[in-house]
Parts: sequence; C-alpha cells; structure tokens
Amino acid sequence: MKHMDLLTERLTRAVAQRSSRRGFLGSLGALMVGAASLPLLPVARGAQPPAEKDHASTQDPASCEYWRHCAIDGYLCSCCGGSQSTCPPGTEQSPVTWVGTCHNPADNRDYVISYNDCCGKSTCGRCLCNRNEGDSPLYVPFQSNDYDWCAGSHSDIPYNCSTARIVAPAR
Amino acid sequence: MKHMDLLTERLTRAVAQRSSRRGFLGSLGALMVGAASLPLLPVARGAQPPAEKDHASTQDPASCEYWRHCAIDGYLCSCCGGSQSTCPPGTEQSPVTWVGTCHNPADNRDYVISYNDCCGKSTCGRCLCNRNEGDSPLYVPFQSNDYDWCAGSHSDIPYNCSTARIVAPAR
Amino acid sequence: MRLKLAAAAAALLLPAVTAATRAVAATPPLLPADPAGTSVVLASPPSPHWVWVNDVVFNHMPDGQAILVDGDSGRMLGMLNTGNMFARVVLSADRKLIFSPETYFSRGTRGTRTDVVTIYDAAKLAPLSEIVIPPKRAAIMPMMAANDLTDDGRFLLIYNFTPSQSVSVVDMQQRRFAGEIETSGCALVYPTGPRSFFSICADGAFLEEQLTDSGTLAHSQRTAKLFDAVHDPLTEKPVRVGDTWYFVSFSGQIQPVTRTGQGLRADPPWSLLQPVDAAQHWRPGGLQQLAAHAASNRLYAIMHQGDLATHKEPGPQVWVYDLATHKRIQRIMLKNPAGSIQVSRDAQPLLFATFIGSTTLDIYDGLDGRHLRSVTELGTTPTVMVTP
Amino acid sequence: MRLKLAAAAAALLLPAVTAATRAVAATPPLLPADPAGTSVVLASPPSPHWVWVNDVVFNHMPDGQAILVDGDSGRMLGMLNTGNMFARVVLSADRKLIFSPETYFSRGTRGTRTDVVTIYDAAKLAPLSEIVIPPKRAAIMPMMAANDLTDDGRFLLIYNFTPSQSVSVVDMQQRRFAGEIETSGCALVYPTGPRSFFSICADGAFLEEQLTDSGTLAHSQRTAKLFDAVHDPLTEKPVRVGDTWYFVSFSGQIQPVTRTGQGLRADPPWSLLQPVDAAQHWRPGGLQQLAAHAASNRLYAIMHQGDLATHKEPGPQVWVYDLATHKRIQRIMLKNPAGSIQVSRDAQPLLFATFIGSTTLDIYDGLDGRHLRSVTELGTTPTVMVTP
Repeated sequence: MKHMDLLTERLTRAVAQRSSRRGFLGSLGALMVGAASLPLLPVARGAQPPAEKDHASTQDPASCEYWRHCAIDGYLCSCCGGSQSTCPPGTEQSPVTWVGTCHNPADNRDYVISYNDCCGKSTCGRCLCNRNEGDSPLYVPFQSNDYDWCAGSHSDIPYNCSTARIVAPAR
Repeated sequence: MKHMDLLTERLTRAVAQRSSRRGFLGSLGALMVGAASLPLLPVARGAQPPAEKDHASTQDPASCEYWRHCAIDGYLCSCCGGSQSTCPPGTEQSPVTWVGTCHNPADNRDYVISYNDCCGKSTCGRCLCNRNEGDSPLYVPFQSNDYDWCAGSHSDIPYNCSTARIVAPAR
Repeated sequence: MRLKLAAAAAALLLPAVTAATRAVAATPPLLPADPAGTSVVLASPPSPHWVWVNDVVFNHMPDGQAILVDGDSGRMLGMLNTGNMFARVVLSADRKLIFSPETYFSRGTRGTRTDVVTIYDAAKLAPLSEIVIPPKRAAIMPMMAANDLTDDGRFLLIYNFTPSQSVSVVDMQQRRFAGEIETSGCALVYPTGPRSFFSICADGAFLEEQLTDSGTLAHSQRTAKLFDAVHDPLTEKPVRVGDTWYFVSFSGQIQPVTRTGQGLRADPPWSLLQPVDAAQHWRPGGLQQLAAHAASNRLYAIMHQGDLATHKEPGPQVWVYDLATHKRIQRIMLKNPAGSIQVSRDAQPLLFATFIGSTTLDIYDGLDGRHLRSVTELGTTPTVMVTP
Repeated sequence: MRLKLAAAAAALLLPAVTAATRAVAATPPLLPADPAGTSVVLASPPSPHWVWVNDVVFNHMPDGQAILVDGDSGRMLGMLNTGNMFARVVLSADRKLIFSPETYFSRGTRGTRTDVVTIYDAAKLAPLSEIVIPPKRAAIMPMMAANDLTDDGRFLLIYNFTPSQSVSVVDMQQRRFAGEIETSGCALVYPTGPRSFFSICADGAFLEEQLTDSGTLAHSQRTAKLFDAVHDPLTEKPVRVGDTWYFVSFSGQIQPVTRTGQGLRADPPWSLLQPVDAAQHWRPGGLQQLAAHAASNRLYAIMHQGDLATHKEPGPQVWVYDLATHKRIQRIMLKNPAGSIQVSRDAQPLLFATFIGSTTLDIYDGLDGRHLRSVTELGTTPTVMVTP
C-alpha cells in the first residue's frame, strides 16, 4: 500500500527536477523501492515524497535529502569518512563524472552539482541514497547510472562512495 | 525473554551429549543466540531446545536437527550442493577433521561422526547450523571450533560448508 | 573421547565396523561408513530446469558469485566464485563448459588488475583453464548483454568501458584472446549469427559487426536511426527468439529488430499496454525485465505501476504475450516483487523470478503461471539469471 | 542539460561564478565552488577516542575490512580493505602507521596464496608498502592474540596454523620477515616486553619466547602447568595491564599471569562472581569478552546467564571490577547485547560494544557507563576492536 501511495504521489506531482545523475548503484536503489524486506541494504531515503522531507535535512550532508543530492546515486561520502565534496581517506575522487542541477532552499538558488565517485576501496555500505530521474540506458553512457564511473580513475573500478560538489551556479 | 527461557531450559536439562565438534563458524553461531536481529545470517536452529525437534527432522540431512549434526558447526553441505557426506561440486573435502559421537534415534545406536569441511570456494551461506558443546580455546586445536580446518586442505583456507560422515559405530 | 582422523585413516576402522556388525546381528543392520574425500559431480549436459543465479554481491564486490539451482527440487546445486564486478556466466554451445569473464586485483581491491575468462567444467564446477584478456571489462550493473557467445559458440564477446567503448573477442575454440573491436558511441553485445553481432548506439542506431574466422573485424556498418533514444528509449535488456531481438521501451513499446541478409531491420513496434493499462500507469521495469520462450513463442515482461523514472523498479506481476498475435495471454500475480525473470528452454518451461534486494528465488510453472516453490537464503544481491 | 566534466575543467568555470556573484550582490552571497580531487587526511596521531572495528565479513570473506570510527561524534572516519580471513589491525608504537597481516589469492578464492603485512599511513589510510610473509597465517575466529607487536614496536608477531603451529616474526623497523618460531602445542601471541612474548599451551602451561635483536629466537622456556585446560579452561582472550595479562576461565575465574625477572608467574586467581551471581548462572562470554583501563585499573567483562557451553555468547551486561581490590564496582546494562568490548586508553575513557551478529556499535561513557551514542550500518560481521 505504501508503495502504491508513493507511486501515486509521484505520478500526480510535477517532475520538478530533470537533472542528470550518475552512480553505478543507482538501479539498486531504484529497485529497492517497493521491496518488502531488504536484509542487506538500507532503504534509499530519496524514495520519500518531498512532503516528508523537512528543511533541516536539506542542509545536512549526511542526509539523503540534502539539497545537493537531488541527482545522486550511491553511498554518501559524508557517512563514509568524507564529506559532500571530499573523498574518505585513502580513496581517489574520479576525474570523469556527471552533473546535475539542484535547488538550494537556503538561498533559493540553483547550482550545478558534480557527483564524483570516490574510488579504490570496496563499498562503504552506509547511507545508500538514490534520487534519480532522467536515467538513460547504458548506450548513452553519460546519462546512465548503470556504469561504475570509477572506471575512469587511476584507482580503477573499486567503488567506495559518492560526493556532491558545487561546480557553479546554474544559469 | 525467549533468550532467557532458552537459557533456563538449557540449564535445567542434562547435557546429554558431550561430543566434540569442529568448524570455524562455530562461535558465530554461538554468538547469534540471543541476538535481537540478525540481518545477514540465518538463525542457528541448533539453538532450539530438543522439545521443538521432531523426529522427522532428525532424519533430514538438510535440517540442523539431523541426528548426525549433534556436534556440527557451519553451513550444511546438504543445502549447498553436497550431502551429509559429500562436498558440493568443485570443493575439496578437508583431510584433517574432528569427530563427534551422535545418537541415531532411528536405530537407537551411537555413531562416530566426522565433520569434514568442504574447501576451495567462499562460504555457501545457507543453513548455518551450530550444535556445539565441549568447545575448547584455540590452544587445544583439535577441540576448538575457532579454527578454519580447511587450513589442512590442498585448497587452502577458503571454507564453503561442512559434512557429517559416519566413520564407525561408537563403542 | 576425541580422535584426530586423517581421511586415509578411516579405512583402518573398517575391521571394527565389521566386528560391531556381527555383535548386533539381531538388531537392524548398522549404517555403513561413508567414504571420505568425495565431491558431487553434476549431470552433463545440465537439466533444462537448472538456473544460474548470478550475484554481483554489491556490498562486497570482490566476492562475486554464480549459484546453480535445480528448479524442479528447489535445491542449490553448487556455486562459482567469480571475482570483482561480476556480470554473468555464459554457457558453451554444448553446455559442458561455463565461460566466465572475471576481474581480479592482486590485493583484493588494489594492486595489479587481471581480467580473465575462466573456463569451468560444468559437471565439476571446477576451473579448467583461463584466458587472460585486456583489463577493460565494463564495470556495470550486471546485464545479459555484458557478454555473450556467437551463435556457433566459437567467439565470446565482452563489452569494455574504460570509459572508451569496445568489445573484446575471445576465441573459445583456440582458447586465446582474438582481438578488440572499437565501438565508440555504441554499447553491449547482441549476437545474431556465428560471426555476427550488433551493439546499440546513443543516437538511436545499431552498429552491426561481422567477424572473420579468426575473430577479427571483417566489416561493420551502422544502421540508420531506428529508435528514439531521447523521448522513449529502448532498454538495453532485450530477449531473442530466432533471428529477432525484442527490445522494450520505457513506456512499454516492443521494438523487434531482425537480422536479415541485408542487415538489421526494425519491425513495426507494438505495445505491451492496452489503453486501460496505460491509464493505470502500468509499465515494464526491472533489471532482467523480459524473458522469452521460443517453443511457445511467448514473451514475459515484469510489470508495475509507476512513472517514467521507474524503468528499473521491480514489479508485482508478469504479463505474458503471444509473439505472433502481440496479444496478452496471461497475467501472473507474483508471490514476491520481481526485478529479474528467466524462462527455461524446454517444452514444459519453468519461470524463475528474483530481485536484487532479496535473497529468494521464486519458481513458477512457465505455462500456467502457478507458483511451484521458493528457494531462500540464495545469494546476497541476485542479478540476472541464465538457463541452459 | 548534461555536461561531461573532467575535474580539471572545473577551474574553467570560475569566471562564470565570479560574474554570477556580481549579478546577485543584493542577495546572499553565492556558495563557492568546491575543489575537485580532494580526499580527507586524518589527524596524526589519532584521537584516543577513535576505534578500529575489524570485520572478517563472514559471508564474503575475500572482502575483509577494518572500519575507523570517532567515538566522540559517532562518525565513520574511513576504512581499509584487508583481504581473506582478516583478524585485526595492529597500530604502530607512535600510532602513525597501521600494520595489517593480510591474505590474498591471485583469483579471489583460488590460485596463488600470498600473505603480506601491509603498512598503511594512519593519516591517509593508504598503503605505504608491504612485507611478504610465509603463507601460513592462522585462519581463525578473529581475536586480538592472532597478531601483536613487541613492546617497543619493533617486531610484529603473527600466529600461524597450517595445522602446524608457529609464529612469524616480522621486523617492522627494517621492514622484512625476520623468521619463524615453532610453537608446537602452543598458540597465539601475548607480548611481555620489547623482545619477549608467550604463547598458551594445550597442557595448561605457557611457552615463553625471548627474541634476539634480529628477531630470531634467543631462547624459549616452558612453564610448569599453571592452569586446568580441561575442567575450567582459560579463554585465549585476556587483556593486559602493565606486566600482567588477565585471563578469565569459562566459569569466571580471573587468572593473572605476570612477567617477572624470573619468568612468568601465575598470581592467585579470583572470581568475577559472588555466590549469588553463580547461583543465577552468570558467566563471562563473547568474542572480545574483556577490556581493561590501565589508568583507573579497571577490568570490564561481558556477562550473561548460561551454562558451560555458552562461553562465546554475547551478554546483556558489562561488569566492571577494580583490579586492586577485585571488587565489582559497576554493572552496566547494555543497550544491545555485546560480544565484543573495548575501552579507550585516555583518562576519560569510552567503552565500545558491538556484536558479530549485528552492525551496530554502541558507545558508552567508560567511567559511569552511560550510553552516549550508537553507530548503525557499521560493517557486516564486526569482530574485535582496537583503540589507539
């Protein structure tokens, strides 16, 4: 029932953000919506409808509802020893990445956000967050969250967590 | 409460079996008794008091209550592609092992049972079973379930599951 | 009371067993001693009702696995350890071997990366040999088109992403790496014959590749734009019946793509949805969202209710279609939501269903949709399934 | 709407940021761009309130891990990947390095086995170098005595089991394997000085080992039988304060073992239990069942109610003792049953508690026992904890 409510809610609200996203774990998070029990994996809090998101959480980098996470997909580095813009110790920030546009309610502005993966260790396993819209199949790589973007890093494919860096204000 | 009932039950009944045992995963199973939630691991059914064990299950090799499992500790090979005496495909039965003495209610006899590990693949993950009494610390290796006995196999330490072979009737 | 026993020593106890047997001759016979050192050897070729459940093990990716289950009994038959970022096993044409593209690091998650195709004996589930390939395997959400065999089983095709796009060709007869084919702008591998396959491209075209007998590129050609990759993309998870690959779009349009003597042909699309279904927001979704049964010419699709961004969500129903008439002939209500389905190839097929967020495999009658049995404690994050 | 951005390209956008800042001067200032390519570097030496939670990852042992948590904030600070059958990290004397005995196979669970001691920079959590050691590391339930450093930090001692018993000595100053010491009948390593340690033996004795300055065996001597390994065995999980190792028996007897100029001395045992506790079947248990705080001379023990075969079960309480008087001074009611406890070394200690069957770390005030905070989603099967 909760699942259907969620879907109905989704269907009836306007899709405000069509921002891009990245992150190999994306479809895992997406698939988890509607799962009866998830023994291994945290629930992707991005599945909550906006009404349940309070303002404080939009300013908490360890929250899935953090404003910069509008298009994130993966484990939050803020829960893994890094921050919203910095990788945990011993991991390398992937140079190739994808960007989204997120709205910051605190200053009522939109920013271009880059979701860089942190690479070189196995998954952190904390704070899985999936807020994705506009995902494309693998044949459009730079719109697809089914790639592990650590593939472009010196550390190669081991994926640890994802950051959400401000690149510039959106115009 | 359930935990306390179980402990009380254990304390008040006679310890009928003092048979030896083996199996690296032993203490994991032991530790699981009393855990509120076990997200990753099946409950060790050996923790059930005997009253809950029906006769049929004592004759089912895929059941923790199978009569030969009186001193087993690990994943049951019967749930992993092997049987009570045979390893799953592609795994090697460890030559060094430990034995227990188990009572078969079907013929009312005691048998010497050898608990051979199956080695060379990572853990099967199914039917964790821990029915252990008489475990000793690591300094008495051949009475300790805290060793991975695959260490003595050609396949080296990767542990997949455990068998329960009849060696001989007990005298 | 405790004895240290080497396996070889067990035989020494046999005289004691014999003596004990005589002493209790009036009672039921003693159970015999079991041999030591034995491992199961599976039937070969495998039963059509077996299924490989591939598992990338998301939370501990260095320990990827493939797990073999007998659909008739619900028993796990065995497993393979398949390394980092595992996609899926590929079965040899005669089903006696298993080919597995695998990635290892010399220190688990660091050090030297080595990519190999491991060749396993399908009866013993033991490695026979391995072929080292360029360390470029795509690290992706596991899907069937990550790697596949040419129709005669000669060449294994492996999609690479570094993030440059290419395909590694491995000669499974000569057991050597045959070469790499650049596929810029196009992804994955869809075999169409003994020496041909295609990839799917970002611009809505397909890239057709023809191989030589040594596995190098004979020639390639790009089709015209055949689908709309922007407004209603085809998923990269089609299924094949004969010469036709059936793609499905986010909105539920089926786009058949057929190999002809003149190259790939896009056949007229048709919809999984009646207007009433569309009004109720039904939509296909999942990780392995389609299955096909060639003998009965049926297509199976996981369906859920959701909006456009839900194309990977699991569904509570599987809808079944007649591929000749495009008519829906059945709605199967699932025991558990499924993100992945697969169907066996025999005349009395089983339908397998699982979900990456669960560890249960549900097994249904592939014809009437009855739930037959469920297998629990299976894997950690099961992805796609392969049937013999 | 989507841009491909290389990290280096971010700098090119800065002029745009500046221009935009001018345009909205009347409103709050724009948030600045974040640098790319940065990773956290930790404080060095570490805070005494940090804790390493070691995790063997039972269901996927090739991906063993050690996870660092700040006890004051409850934040995860980082992690290490530590390979197959991982026991625990060892911290260098100056706490600026982390030594980790690790096992790898060239193909995950098969192929060539390589055992190494990896040396990590404790601030960067990155490998600096590794020392190859004989592939004999004991594959055991993780415990502290699997490996430890001599008191001056020079030699790392690693218990081997093949199933022959020995100890590998690794020179961490010269960064080379120094040699192997055979310890037949005796297990594990308990350091007692800069060049000395002992092992514990099946016959109730201890084996004292004296090293040379090059890490070879100078001499060894075996004590008389000092404990009853049959009727009430000491667990192999003691804790150390100064020259004394405090062992506990299955029934709750504390057996102090002190290093003296004349060799090891067994001091008079004393009990964790009053008669009323024994009547209620209280008993120590757990995987890391004891902790000690040297500055306050306190011993902490996980306690539960159970019979003799429950010596590894978690407990709902931690009992605290004054090591001078042997009096119990506190009963801490735990938020969750604990199988492992550890205490920080500072004057205002934290008590850490976890359990291999959970993924939660509970943090208590080490002096008054108040629950301070809990850290969730931590690891998969957390084993033993190490504090700086």
